[in-house]
Amino acid sequence: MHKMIALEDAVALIPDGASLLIGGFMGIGSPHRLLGELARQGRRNLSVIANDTARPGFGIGKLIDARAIANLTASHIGTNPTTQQQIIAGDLTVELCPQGTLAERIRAAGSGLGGVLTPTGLGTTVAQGKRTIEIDGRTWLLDLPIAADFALIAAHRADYRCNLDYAMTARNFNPIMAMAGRTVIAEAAEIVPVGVIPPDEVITPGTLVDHLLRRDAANGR
Amino acid sequence: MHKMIALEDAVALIPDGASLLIGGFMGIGSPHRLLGELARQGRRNLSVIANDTARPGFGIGKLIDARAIANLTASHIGTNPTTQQQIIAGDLTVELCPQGTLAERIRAAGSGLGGVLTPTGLGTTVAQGKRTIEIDGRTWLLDLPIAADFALIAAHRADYRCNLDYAMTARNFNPIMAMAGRTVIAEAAEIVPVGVIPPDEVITPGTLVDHLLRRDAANGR
Amino acid sequence: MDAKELIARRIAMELREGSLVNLGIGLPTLVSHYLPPGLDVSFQTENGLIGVEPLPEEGAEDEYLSDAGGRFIGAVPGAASFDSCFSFGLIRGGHLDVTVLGGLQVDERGQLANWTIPGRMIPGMGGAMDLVTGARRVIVAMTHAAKGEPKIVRRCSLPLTSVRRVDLLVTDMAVIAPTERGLELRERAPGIGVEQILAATEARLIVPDDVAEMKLSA
Amino acid sequence: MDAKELIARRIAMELREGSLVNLGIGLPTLVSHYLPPGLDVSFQTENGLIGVEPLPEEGAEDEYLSDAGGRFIGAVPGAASFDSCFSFGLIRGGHLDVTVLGGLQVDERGQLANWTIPGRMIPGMGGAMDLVTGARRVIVAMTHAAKGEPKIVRRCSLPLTSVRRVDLLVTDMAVIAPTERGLELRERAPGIGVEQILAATEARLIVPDDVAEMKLSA
Repeated sequence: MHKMIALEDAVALIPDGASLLIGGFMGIGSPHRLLGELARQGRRNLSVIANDTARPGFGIGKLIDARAIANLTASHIGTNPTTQQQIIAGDLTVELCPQGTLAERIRAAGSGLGGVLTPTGLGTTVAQGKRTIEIDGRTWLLDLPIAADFALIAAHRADYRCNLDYAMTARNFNPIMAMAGRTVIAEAAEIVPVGVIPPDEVITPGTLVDHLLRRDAANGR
Repeated sequence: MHKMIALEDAVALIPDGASLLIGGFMGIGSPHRLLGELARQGRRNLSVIANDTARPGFGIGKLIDARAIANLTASHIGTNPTTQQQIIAGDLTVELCPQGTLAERIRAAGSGLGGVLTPTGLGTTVAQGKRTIEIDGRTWLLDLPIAADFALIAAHRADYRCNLDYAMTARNFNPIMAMAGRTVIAEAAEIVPVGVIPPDEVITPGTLVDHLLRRDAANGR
Repeated sequence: MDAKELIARRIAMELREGSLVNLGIGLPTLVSHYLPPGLDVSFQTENGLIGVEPLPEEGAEDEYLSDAGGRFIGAVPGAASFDSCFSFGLIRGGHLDVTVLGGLQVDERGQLANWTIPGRMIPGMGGAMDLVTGARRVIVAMTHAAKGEPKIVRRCSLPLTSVRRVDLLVTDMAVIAPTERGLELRERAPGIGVEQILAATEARLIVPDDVAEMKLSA
Repeated sequence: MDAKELIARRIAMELREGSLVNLGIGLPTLVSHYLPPGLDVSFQTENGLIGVEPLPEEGAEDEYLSDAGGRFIGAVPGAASFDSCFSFGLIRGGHLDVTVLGGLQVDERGQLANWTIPGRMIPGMGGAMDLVTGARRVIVAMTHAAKGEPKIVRRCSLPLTSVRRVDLLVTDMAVIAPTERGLELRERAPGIGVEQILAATEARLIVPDDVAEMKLSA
């Protein structure tokens, strides 16, 4: 299986209007090369599911700057004033979702589960329009799975078989999203021979990864 | 925090009639020292949740041999004829649960979720007496969380702060159960200084572990 | 070639480059012996590993590494281990390309019974229900009949493993594809005629004009 | 001592040996500076780490290690990192002993609003709703009033973070415990009288005969 792909070609796979799960938390652990190239190629009308939009000029903030996103599902947008401006201007619609619920919804999609039964958000504005399920006298909010056309993820290391690991808090949503994208495109800070990442330290098995970005001359993040 | 405990004292914490989540798969990754001592101390009437009962004389099979278990929730008991005999004799009741559903039910309990919405078992005998939930025209089986008084888990290494890792397929149910026992008792093949297990390789953070078995002269498994 | 080898060789032909495959205990495990040369396939064991290989030699057993039957196995370079939730997330979430399982009965709806014979055998379903429900492709490997009793029946009398229609059924006599229209006879084993297959089958089979002989892996 | 330090020192007294604690961004983060000597407490950041410590010195930033505000942090020996599902499993599953968060309003039911001011501020709830719903103990750290406007009110006018009753409210004027019976005034800040507290509070307070002065950590 040859899965290595040039940055430009990887991003060319993603059409206007695609839905994207994008890893990272305030830009920590985001797929910065993919995000930069998406903006450069002028992709439009994307539906993005991510924890946040980082800040202008950084991480998913680059897609916001490029006005590439039409719909956003996130837990937090407070750190990016441009995101807020686009929402107020009506150029961007946003669904705010509690962070733990967001993570579980993505996991449910990737794991073949029908939904998430959570106490979080019950009785708040987040529960509006959602079903509740009563079980043995206790009420739970039913939140629905979130899958997407693509998952764009950032790993610390990838081996030649696309097994991935992550570093510290850069792990965050990445491994969960790697289960929930119909096509998974990964970039890694390092590419290492098979065996360098021992079996017990692999977080995302390579079979989940469809494409791994090639190293290239301008491999900056 | 001093969490080290002698084997005998750890098992003395567990009363007759307690419910126990027990890690391991066919005895691979089972807490063999705890199981041996539970049998030796003659514990009775236990409710055990585990993938299987291994085989006579091995793993959870030791509790079966000692007639310590009154109720069992498992996915598979076919490898232990003594388990089957006790069921047929009416000495042991068993709830069979698909393995993936069993894992998710334990995870739901440990993660504060209200249940599991799975397609597994729909339309089969496993679905009898269970609720189904229809979501956007598709039907899901609602399986309920499983917590227990104790989780007995086996790690590969533990550090002084009780951070745990696991080896190969000995991981199986252990880390999931470490989230779902009200009291978590762990045993480890090796106890290592803090820092030997790097943050990215810790699977069960030490804050989840209440007691860690001391090494002792007869540390056999 | 005995029946098991025939079945395993035929199923090996079904595996595609780059796929993730789970082989059940027993006959299905044999499939890995007959992979076309150079085919890159990864094998999962549901107790927590991608990258299963047979134990390379006696004495190399790792007490922490077994298959779903508790037998010691090896792991290929680039293997990955994980917990039971993750493992079944792979299975249920559509990340497992193929599962190969044994069968007790398959019926005209393409439904499989393979986990219990009430009153006689209560082993439990293990991972079978999740595998049959969740895998992208379910291939059943079984003998066509058991002691003269047909196993391919009109309607399963044994408890179902899943209501999901399986994708392919490979026996020592035939390859049969369950479809919306019913069970289609696709291939016959070397030296076996269509009449013999029909005689050994309780279910109605859809028989095309020409039933090719099984293609087998080397 | 300024208001923030006072609040942080008082909350530090609430932390117990061996507990797992999540400190919100801003004022709550200060709590870690005032731990009683020798107290063994672990700090979680919900973006994926147990074992948070402040960045030991400038220049030691790890581009892969931040707190939930995106600021670079350090990690203690024996830290553990994990993904977002696991992190919120800890929170929702009752494994987080204490969360300390800021507040916009707390009301007589003990309910907290701290994530949005409709029409003015739409930052999103981040992890706040999960933290307030799931932590074993929720401590709110906030100034007693904002520009003369009471923040401890009869009924929150701002959208709630959770319907769960918080466990303790520590302000620059008082320590208040929400209970089934209502808001109980427990302690007053040094130099602050009960009358001053009542005047700055819209909610009805249950006032015992003797209101002790705040105990503060060193």
